[in-house]
Amino acid sequence: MESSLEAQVGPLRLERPTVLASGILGISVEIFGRLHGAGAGAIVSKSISVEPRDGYPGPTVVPLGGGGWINAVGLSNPGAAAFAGMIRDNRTVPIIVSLVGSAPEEFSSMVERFEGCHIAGYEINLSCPHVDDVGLEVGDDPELVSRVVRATKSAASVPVFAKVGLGRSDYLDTVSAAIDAGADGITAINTVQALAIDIEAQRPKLSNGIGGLSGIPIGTIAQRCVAQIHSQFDIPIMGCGGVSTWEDAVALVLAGASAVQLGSALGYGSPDRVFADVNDGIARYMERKGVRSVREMVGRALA
Amino acid sequence: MESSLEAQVGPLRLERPTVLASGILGISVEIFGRLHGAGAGAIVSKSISVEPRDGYPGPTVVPLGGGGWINAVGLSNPGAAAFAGMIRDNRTVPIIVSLVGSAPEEFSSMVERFEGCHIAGYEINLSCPHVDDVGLEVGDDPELVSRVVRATKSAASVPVFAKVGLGRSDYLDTVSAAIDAGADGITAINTVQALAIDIEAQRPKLSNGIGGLSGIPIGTIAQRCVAQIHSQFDIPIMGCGGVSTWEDAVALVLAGASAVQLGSALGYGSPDRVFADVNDGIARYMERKGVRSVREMVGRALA
Amino acid sequence: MHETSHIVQVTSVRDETATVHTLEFDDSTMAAALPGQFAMVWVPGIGEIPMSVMVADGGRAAFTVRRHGEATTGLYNLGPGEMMGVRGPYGNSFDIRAGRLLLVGGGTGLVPLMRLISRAPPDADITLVMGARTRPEVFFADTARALLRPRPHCIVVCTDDGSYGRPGLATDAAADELSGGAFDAVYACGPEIMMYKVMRLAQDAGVFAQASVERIMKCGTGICGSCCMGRELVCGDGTVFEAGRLLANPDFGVRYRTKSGEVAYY
Amino acid sequence: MHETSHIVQVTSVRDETATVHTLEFDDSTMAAALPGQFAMVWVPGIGEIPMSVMVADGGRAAFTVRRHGEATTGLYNLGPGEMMGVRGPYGNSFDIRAGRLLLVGGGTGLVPLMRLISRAPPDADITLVMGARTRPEVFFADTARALLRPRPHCIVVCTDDGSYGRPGLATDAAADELSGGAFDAVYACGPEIMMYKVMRLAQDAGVFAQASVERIMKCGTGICGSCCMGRELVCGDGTVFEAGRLLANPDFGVRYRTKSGEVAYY
Ligand SMILES: Cc1cc2nc3c(=O)[nH]c(=O)nc-3n(C[C@H](O)[C@H](O)[C@H](O)COP(=O)(O)OP(=O)(O)OC[C@H]3O[C@@H](n4cnc5c(N)ncnc54)[C@H](O)[C@@H]3O)c2cc1C
Ligand SMILES: Cc1cc2nc3c(=O)[nH]c(=O)nc-3n(C[C@H](O)[C@H](O)[C@H](O)COP(=O)(O)OP(=O)(O)OC[C@H]3O[C@@H](n4cnc5c(N)ncnc54)[C@H](O)[C@@H]3O)c2cc1C
Ligand SMILES: Cc1cc2nc3c(=O)[nH]c(=O)nc-3n(C[C@H](O)[C@H](O)[C@H](O)COP(=O)(O)O)c2cc1C
Ligand SMILES: Cc1cc2nc3c(=O)[nH]c(=O)nc-3n(C[C@H](O)[C@H](O)[C@H](O)COP(=O)(O)O)c2cc1C
Ligand code: FES
Ligand code: FES
Repeated sequence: MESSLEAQVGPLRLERPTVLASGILGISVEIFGRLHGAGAGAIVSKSISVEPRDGYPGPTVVPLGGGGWINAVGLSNPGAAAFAGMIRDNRTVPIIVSLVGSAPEEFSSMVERFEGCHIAGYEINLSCPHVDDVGLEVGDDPELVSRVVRATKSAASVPVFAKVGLGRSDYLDTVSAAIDAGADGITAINTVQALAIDIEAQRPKLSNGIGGLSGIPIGTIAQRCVAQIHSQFDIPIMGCGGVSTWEDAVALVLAGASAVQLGSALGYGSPDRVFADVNDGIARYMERKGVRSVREMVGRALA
Repeated sequence: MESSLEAQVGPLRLERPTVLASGILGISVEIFGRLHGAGAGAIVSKSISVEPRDGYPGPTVVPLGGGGWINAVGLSNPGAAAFAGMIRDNRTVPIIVSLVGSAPEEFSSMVERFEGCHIAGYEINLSCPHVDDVGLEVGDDPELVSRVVRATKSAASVPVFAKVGLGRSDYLDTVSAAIDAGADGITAINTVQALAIDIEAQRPKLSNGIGGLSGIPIGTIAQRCVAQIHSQFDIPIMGCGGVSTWEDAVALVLAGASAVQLGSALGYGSPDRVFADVNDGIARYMERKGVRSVREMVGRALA
Repeated sequence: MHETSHIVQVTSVRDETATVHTLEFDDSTMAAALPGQFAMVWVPGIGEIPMSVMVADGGRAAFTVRRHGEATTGLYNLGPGEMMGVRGPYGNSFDIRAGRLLLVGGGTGLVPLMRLISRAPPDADITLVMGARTRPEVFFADTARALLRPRPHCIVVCTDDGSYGRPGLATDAAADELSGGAFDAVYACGPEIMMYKVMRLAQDAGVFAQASVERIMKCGTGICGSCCMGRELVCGDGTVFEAGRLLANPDFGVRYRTKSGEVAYY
Repeated sequence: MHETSHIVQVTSVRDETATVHTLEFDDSTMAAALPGQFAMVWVPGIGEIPMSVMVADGGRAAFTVRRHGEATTGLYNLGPGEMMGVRGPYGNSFDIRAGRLLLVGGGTGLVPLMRLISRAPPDADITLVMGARTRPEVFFADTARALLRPRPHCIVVCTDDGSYGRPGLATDAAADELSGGAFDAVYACGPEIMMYKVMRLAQDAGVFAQASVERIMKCGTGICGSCCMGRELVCGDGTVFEAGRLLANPDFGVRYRTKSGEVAYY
């Protein structure tokens, strides 16, 4: 029996089910090429805004031990114009451009910037837990979500994913608004709002104070959200959060994800091995369980 | 310089700042006595409902590795009448009775049951993430929260704490409603909704499917919530979530907690050592930092 | 810090009686369990229950389960190749002395005693009292004989109805043994009333004694409190306790907690 | 899995120049850093920046910092007893060869070279070229002399303005050394243009060579991407790279990323 690692996330076909999460090594097309060559089925870029952003002063990304990370980078990114220039020559890597902003027009104007770039899709970051006025603020307002998704969809000629996270309001309302507005898929979840205090310095470890928790600690929270979305909506999901091994990836698929994003996992091992190791593990598991396609496994643990 | 471990949580005075969290070893008054003798400043009981509840079939509590736990015990408890009988003779242990229910009258009727028991306070569980119709369902409805807190307060002659967690609606609205209704303090946080899938069995590890994540993984989420409540409201807080060492306890205090609850930590070490170890660590830290009272440290990392 | 459960496959199933199965499986963690330690055993889709770890040959592990309610029946029904989840081993273990040992077990309470025999010092002289209600309910007699063969030993099988071996209760046989000879230690596992009596007998005879106690166990790891017996947490402080500590416990042999935590009496 | 930062206390501060301080502290993790490895250093309330780990006596560690912008000034201003957070050490390290070694450093780029000297095999013959713009900016001359004393060595200090030592650029001195003798390895750390030239010189001379590269480093641990240089992640694949790999990199010596990730040119 031949099993295939191909994954289908709604309109998006991926040769392999593992995808680089947004904000992780996410601004250099050379790195994208390297990771794609090393097994990533697609690459989600750092979230791009209309204008460049320097982000916050350090510390912005701090490991917490136990495979956890906290970050508040302040959405540093080169801006849509510069980033479009950087990826213009790409022909081989399936790049999903992550977009962030606070008004629908920003999204449509950014999509226009990427006109002519060879990209595989967009991911709308509705859920960055530590930057005022963008991210979660948007995700917390279903009406705005709806307008942002609609603006992006109407400008874009490639699939559009909406990325959700645990915010102040019910993230399932955000999912619902995004679907109604035409999103082709949902990415779940972003980091979880957290605060790590250094007891010797008696202040937060991040310059921004509050940041987003990622990595192993949020794995079962991500499984929960993916399962909830999968059972309540008919929409393809890219699962994200706490995947560090192939077992975690399989668990997210069994919970309802059609593909799996890896973020903090890149900090645990060699960028040249992480995707391949997870892919190989998934393939061996499928072989052992007699599963022929990733699709067959999606949501199977909820049956 | 003498530093004191005494903690003041609003009207509640504790000899030591560490408190046993609800649902942990929480039904036997003999065990309460043992833990109090071993250093716990107070004991929160298992959440008690009007009628006894058997809870869910197993698995109900599963360790996840990395100091994380997932549970959905289904609020098993002997019911208010039986529990009141069990603690009636207690004179020495400061017991905080945790109450759970879905209607304001249930709370007032339970408080009447405990009339005549020597108890230190009540904690209203507004945030159990895995039992339908009680817990989070209540916490998600600020209007109901308000009525439940009011009913408890008007029946009770001891301090009333409201325990919140991350639910579908903004937990800060729950906090606000509880405070307006007269709560003497807030306990934050309960477990975080999660799902752990076993990839070999291809089903959730808990019989209930979704459960609550506790232990080390949620520590920085708890620090965040405590800090948010502390900076937005003028209300004493019992911090809870992910405390496994004295460092974690100090971090929660620096984030704004006046006392700290320990739950899953009881699973890491001997019940006879956990509280003493954390208390000793806090005392040594205070000595080293020249702090004379726990109160001085509350919220200091946010200054 | 406890690790999460892992899945093992049943490799073989042995009939012990019409209602008792021994399920063997390969698992190094469980194979290393000490006598008295238990596992939390998950039958996916059915339930999770505590089970003593049974002896098995060559680095394998086993459970011996009596079909009873939903979860034990689910476990009993597992066939070779089927999956179960295990976590642990949890709890303390018997303090195995040298010299003359008296082991008193009933039903599946014999499981930890079998493991105890397999770990006892080679020159320990073991008397094993096995209790059952009727002849068809007797099991482990062959297993015990095989385990005890290399050492000085004596096996006393009792049936309540006298249909096999010595007629009467295991506690009567234990009393006789204790009055008949000087033992260095007594170990008991089985119904709590039986253990209570054996602990009293041993205490009266001034002999070191331990028993392994059963309670509702939801977590196995000292956090849920379902297993409390007086001030003791059976899963963590026990399951094995010394006679003195047991007899001083207001609950032992008297009452236990139901699944809701209500108190019930034996 | 990376551990979180921990706080250390500055034990002593040494003036190197009017703008350069060496801060010593006790920390076994940092004391064990390999030459070329760096730490992420947090000045609470001010910022966090990458710093090479400097040598220090007797199991201690140190950083040598040039006061520049906000974060380095904050670090520079720390006095004895004050706290800083450190995490790491991160990155790879120099592959220290035996034989005749040429070390070329400028400014605080000398820091990893000092550590390299302290770890070089005892019989390695080390030529150290130290570059500075003017005489008052020369530092580590004494430190280098003390570290090199026990072994065959040669120190060449150059100043751009000729106010001390050999007049001219460190790269000129390096070119002379390379043409004058057969080296077994060349190591460089300092401004990127300087390193670029040294790598070319070494490659032309057919000598094994490595340089330690600096970029914006926000995480130090291979997740944020701020340190990318072509296909390389400087924090994890480097900071130390071999000449061939560096000269094949389209960015090395040419361009870098700003804090936003935009491309800027040297
Ligand atoms: C330390 C220990 C070791 C044991 N070793 C063995 C053994 O080797 N062989 C054997 O056959 N039996 C053993 N038992 C007893 C066995 O665990 C119970 O017979 C079994 O839990 C009953 O489950 P049931 O579904 O068959 O019965 P029911 O009484 O119908 O129980 C229904 C449900 O209640 C819950 N429940 C009942 N009892 C328990 C319990 N003790 N702990 C947690 N949940 C419970 C479960 O969800 C169960 O499915 C042991 C018990 C303990 C505490
Ligand atoms: C591997 C490595 C080792 C280094 N070793 C040393 C050393 O031993 N001694 C020494 O003096 N200098 C060293 N540096 C350079 C030092 O890190 C920078 O000079 C310093 O980051 C500049 O910060 P600033 O605030 O002083 O300057 P500015 O240029 O004013 O920077 C302002 C802010 O930008 C951010 N920033 C600037 N540069 C960086 C950077 N490279 N990485 C992350 N954030 C940055 C910080 O938030 C900083 O506060 C090293 C750099 C690297 C990459
Ligand atoms: C340093 C860092 C930067 C991130 N930046 C972004 C971002 O720009 N946009 C976004 O949607 N998510 C961002 N994320 C969130 C990740 O894409 C991902 O949702 C999250 O880290 C959970 O996945 P993980 O546990 O695999 O890391 C960032 C995460 C980290 C750790
Ligand atoms: C097994 C278990 C049972 C729990 N039962 C209750 C409960 O009945 N009522 C309640 O308010 N919280 C309950 N909790 C939540 C804890 O009180 C606490 O809020 C949570 O575990 C986080 O703290 P920790 O990380 O220290 O465990 C339970 C937690 C666990 C692990
Ligand atoms: S079984 Fe949970 S505390 Fe003992
Ligand atoms: S510094 Fe973050 S990836 Fe290198």
